[in-house]
Amino acid sequence: MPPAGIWIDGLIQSCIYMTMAFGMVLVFSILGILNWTHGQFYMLGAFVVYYGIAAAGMPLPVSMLISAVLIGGLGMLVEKFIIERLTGPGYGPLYVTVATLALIFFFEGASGMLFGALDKGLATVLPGVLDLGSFSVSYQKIAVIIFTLIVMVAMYVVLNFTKVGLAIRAAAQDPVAASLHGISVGQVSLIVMGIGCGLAAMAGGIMAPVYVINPFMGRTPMIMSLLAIIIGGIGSLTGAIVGSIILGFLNSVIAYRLSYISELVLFLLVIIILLVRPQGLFGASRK
Amino acid sequence: MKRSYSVAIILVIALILLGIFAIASAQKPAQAQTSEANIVKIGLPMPLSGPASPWGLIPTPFREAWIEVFNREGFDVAGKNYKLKLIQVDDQNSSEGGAAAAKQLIYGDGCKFFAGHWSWNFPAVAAVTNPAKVIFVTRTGNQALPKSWGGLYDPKTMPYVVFGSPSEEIFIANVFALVKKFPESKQLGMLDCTLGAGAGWDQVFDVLKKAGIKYHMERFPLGTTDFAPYITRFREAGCKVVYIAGWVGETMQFAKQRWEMGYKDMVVGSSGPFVNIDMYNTVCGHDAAQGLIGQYWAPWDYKKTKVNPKYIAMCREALKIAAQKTGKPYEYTGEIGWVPSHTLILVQAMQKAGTVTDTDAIMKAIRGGTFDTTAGKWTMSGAKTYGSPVVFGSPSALCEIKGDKEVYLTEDPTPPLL
Amino acid sequence: MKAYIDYKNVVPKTVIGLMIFLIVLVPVMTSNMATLSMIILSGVWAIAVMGFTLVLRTGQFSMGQAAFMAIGGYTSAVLTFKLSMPFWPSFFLAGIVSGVVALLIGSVVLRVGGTYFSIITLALCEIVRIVAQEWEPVTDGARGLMTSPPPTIALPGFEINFAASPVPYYYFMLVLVAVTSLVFRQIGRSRMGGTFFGIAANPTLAEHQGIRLMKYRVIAFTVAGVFTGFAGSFYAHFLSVISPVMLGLWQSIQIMMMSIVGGVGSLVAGPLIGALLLYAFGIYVSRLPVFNIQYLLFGTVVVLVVIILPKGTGLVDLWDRFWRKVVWREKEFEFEEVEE
Amino acid sequence: MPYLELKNTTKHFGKLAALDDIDLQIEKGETLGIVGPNGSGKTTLINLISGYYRPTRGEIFFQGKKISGLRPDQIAKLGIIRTFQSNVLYEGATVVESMLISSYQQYKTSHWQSFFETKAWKDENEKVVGKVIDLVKLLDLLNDTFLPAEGLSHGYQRMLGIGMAMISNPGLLLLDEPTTGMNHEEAKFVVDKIKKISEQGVTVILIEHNMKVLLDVATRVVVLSFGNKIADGKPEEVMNKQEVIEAYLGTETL
Repeated sequence: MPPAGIWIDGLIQSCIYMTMAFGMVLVFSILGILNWTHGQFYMLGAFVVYYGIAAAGMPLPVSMLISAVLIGGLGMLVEKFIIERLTGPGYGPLYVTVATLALIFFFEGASGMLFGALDKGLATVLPGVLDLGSFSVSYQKIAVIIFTLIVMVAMYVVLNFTKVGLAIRAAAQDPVAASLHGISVGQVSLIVMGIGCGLAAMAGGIMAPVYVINPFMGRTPMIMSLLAIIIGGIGSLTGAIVGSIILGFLNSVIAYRLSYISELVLFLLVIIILLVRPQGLFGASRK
Repeated sequence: MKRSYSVAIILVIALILLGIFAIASAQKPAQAQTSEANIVKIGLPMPLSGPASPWGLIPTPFREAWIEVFNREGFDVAGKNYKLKLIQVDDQNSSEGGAAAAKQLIYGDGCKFFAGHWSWNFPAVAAVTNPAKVIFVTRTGNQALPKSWGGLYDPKTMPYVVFGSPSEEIFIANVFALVKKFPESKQLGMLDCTLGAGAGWDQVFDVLKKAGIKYHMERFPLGTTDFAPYITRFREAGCKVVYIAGWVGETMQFAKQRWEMGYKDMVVGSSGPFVNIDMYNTVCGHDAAQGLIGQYWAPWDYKKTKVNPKYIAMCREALKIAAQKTGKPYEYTGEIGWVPSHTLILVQAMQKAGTVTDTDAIMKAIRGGTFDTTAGKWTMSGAKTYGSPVVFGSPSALCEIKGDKEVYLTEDPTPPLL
Repeated sequence: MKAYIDYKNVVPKTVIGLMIFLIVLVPVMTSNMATLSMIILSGVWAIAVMGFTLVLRTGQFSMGQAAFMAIGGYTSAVLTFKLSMPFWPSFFLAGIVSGVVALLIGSVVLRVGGTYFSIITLALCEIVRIVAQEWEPVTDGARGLMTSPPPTIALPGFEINFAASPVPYYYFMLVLVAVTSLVFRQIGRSRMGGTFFGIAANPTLAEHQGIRLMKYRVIAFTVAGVFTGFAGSFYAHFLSVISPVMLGLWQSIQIMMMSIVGGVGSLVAGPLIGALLLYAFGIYVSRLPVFNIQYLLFGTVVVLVVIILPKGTGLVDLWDRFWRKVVWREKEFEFEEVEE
Repeated sequence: MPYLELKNTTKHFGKLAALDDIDLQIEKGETLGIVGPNGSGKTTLINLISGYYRPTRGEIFFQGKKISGLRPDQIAKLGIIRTFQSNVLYEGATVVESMLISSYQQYKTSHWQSFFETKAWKDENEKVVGKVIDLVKLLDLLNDTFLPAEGLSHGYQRMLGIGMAMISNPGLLLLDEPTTGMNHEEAKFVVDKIKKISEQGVTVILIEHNMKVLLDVATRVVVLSFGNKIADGKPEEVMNKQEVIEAYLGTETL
């Protein structure tokens, strides 16, 4: 039985990937595409927060909101000018995939040029640790957990009790019927892309104090949240949440037990899941 | 399909092609200068893009400043004064990119000397330089070790490879220094990325076994950000000291997280010079960064190694220039044991050989020759061990972070191989 | 009564012929090994891209094609380096092994289509990398394997020495590309190509007309695997080293990008153009002293090409577009959509 | 031995029984019409025969060979070809290409021969193309031969669907509402074609709403209602049956 510290770590891991995975699934369920650039929005969000705090001296929540707005807008631009053009009839999923993959290079290169090569950090934000006897947890990580809870609740409310949310869910279930009921699917996907990227940016913001900030920090979270949504089932929001919880705990427990083999185990697990039950644990099977 | 559309398409493609040719012509001047007789070009395939790009970017101001300072006098060979020219090319931190970069440098720019590489592409680059008889001064470590040690370096097929920085030996020396410094630690913890596995580590393990030192090795997959499981494993193995191989970001996160997990007494060292103390403090937090141990390359603090005061002055001068150029305080000394000392080896060998073109003669001068560099005065040796007489020595000093300064810790000058 | 010549057909063909002639003569024109090896490597990538495009023909896109290059490369590297087998048999074994792996994987994995397939192949690509990294006794782990160039072929008159210069490699590559192009072109023209098209266009309909989906998907995947394996073996021997990091996820992504940029409409020309242009572009930007601008430019170009070119057509489409619009000034053929 | 035989075939979707213990024999050369109100399981029947679904219970025999449980492509290889209720086409292929793709399974020459473009393959290809042209003529698609299939009008797309089924000369042709969304002339036109087809000795199973059409073509009519066969026989007498009228009045009250 791993020590409590590992389980806490697993919980934090799950929270880290949950917000990102949620955003990805949201985008997937409306636009029907995997946004491979998601990790880079996470990275950009972290940078915005960094400069918000280090340069402009704003408090963390404020700069997180700002980064959510900015990066959400950026995501909308990407949707408007790139994704929308590549999801018309006759386009396979390949075009969007390649375009978003190319955007990875674009954003990483751009931020590499803008922000320089030195790693950045925000250790001064929420310093200190909460001592729990056998182990201790930093306030930054506790903040991550709280943030994730807030986001999840907020998303639940938005999706269930607001007009936008209802429109989103309608469009997700049946675009045609939704458009017949006067919901512009185009607008909805724009909004959803904004929300998804905003979530990614906020995740990056809340993670900025915890980890190192550099232009390439987006890759691992991207892959991890991708694996998470596959475990949970592509296109299912509950799936995203459960998937990232499973992944988070698996990740730290396996790493604790088997060290670096964890990587291999995760990929194998994903392949098996996709072969046995492609729609994942919670996904509705789309034949 | 409207007509304007296709016009737009043709326009864009025209633009792309134009861009390509513009960039192609951008390198023309470099080629034009090959005609200039009194310039010795030194190639440097470095990661300028991608996750490894900091290794190319951070030292660059110092590199250029050093060359600038060096060129104020230049160097005389056979009564003719020469200047150095450093050409960096992006090697994309990959074997393919490294080979491509090396070929451009050799056949495009006409470099006859390489002052090193930083990436995982030693074999690919060496495979390009040797047939072309280009002298490739680099470091030992991971792949760059003799076949007899399980490495990929074969003195017979790679006669033009010179190991100007014995990173492997420095690493081992530092490990022993740590063990000496912290005798209370029962076990030495060591951490590296899965990419790092190979001959280098096998050597370290052998030496440690011979010396009867207990160690515990952990490896993390590339891109790991959360080290809690590994820290816990080290803790349970009873490691007081953890020595991390060269990964800056990972080292900082490891230090930060071990601090947050309450293992404040765990000493963390990293086999690499500190990039920028300020960075360590902002990333790890001031307290967690204290006592971090890293390599130390500032020659003015050496107590055992004698470094030519002229070079010390030049290094300080270069640091100043770099600071002026970047407009920020520039304190990265890690480069001092790298391009400067490599260029000095090459230059002095040229002077000995009395030629700047005949690489065979220059290699003859390098083998067994003694060279006075920014890393001290050393004799190329190691014939017994490497099967190749072209390994250099090093001060292999350590420092630790105190406040926002790096302070001299230990130093045990390493002759070529222990 | 004068003989009728179809200029619109003949002229472009002659131009292409001239181009091929020039390509064959490149080593004579330039002695710059940097340029040569750039063309050589882009040729190698072109083969992998053709494989990808063939799989794409059946409506699946694999995000792990580089894994087959790795398998091929490692096969021939292990055979020559560890078992000290001669080069040529190991080269062919490389293709076969990678083909067999493709067959086994494909017959299991191709059951799940679409995005799932892509992600599975992505994961497989990573797994191949990890296995190469951890299987110390065979692959020598992360340090990689040194490979030796093909043996010198002594012919009456002159000898082909791979170790001395890249020119032999260049012609070796040309032959490899030519063979691959021929095979793929024939597949595209044959009734199998048509069947692939049908499967991609409408699986349900195809299946109800007696086309067994799995069979053809696996065939495409396997053929792609074989030739990608050859490419991988060539790659490993040309760079004289193969290590786990060399052929991973990012290389697969590069293959996808080349395929799209070149154009998936054609099995041969598209991949060739895409690979050559993108690779050359990558090499040229690597000269820029600005940090990370390489990534920026690469991404920009790919996105621009994907967005601005009409759907399904890559740069290759510009070829006949150029002749039709610029040279012959034809009118674009249009048919009016019927509204339901 | 009947040409096609369904032995108490049943298909359940969850609780709902789409088809309930259907017994049906079809003789060679018949044109069987299947009628019934919406949701009576007509299309389910075709999906079962063509192997799109597997029966929950019961078996299906084709020329005495059990076909229930085979894959669609295996069944198609046996000569049972279906069309779809909606216009299902090969996106991006022209009319003639679509036909060729559909015909590829019927070639005698091997893939290798077509790969090396041998004489045998060329000859056979010639033949097939000839056949395609005849069919295109028959279905009056001649002047759209080289248009993309999506570009055709609804009626012509249906014709193309039938053509793609016909090109792989089936023994049994399953037509799923070939005249939906057509005005009277178009429907008439399609019916003539179907007549022509059945004159060539092809057994046809035809799902139809439109009674007039059925009376016109069908040699025999089966009426389904809520998954049960309520009538079977000559068109005229079936039409006068009490249950049938009820079934229809029940649903299609005007």
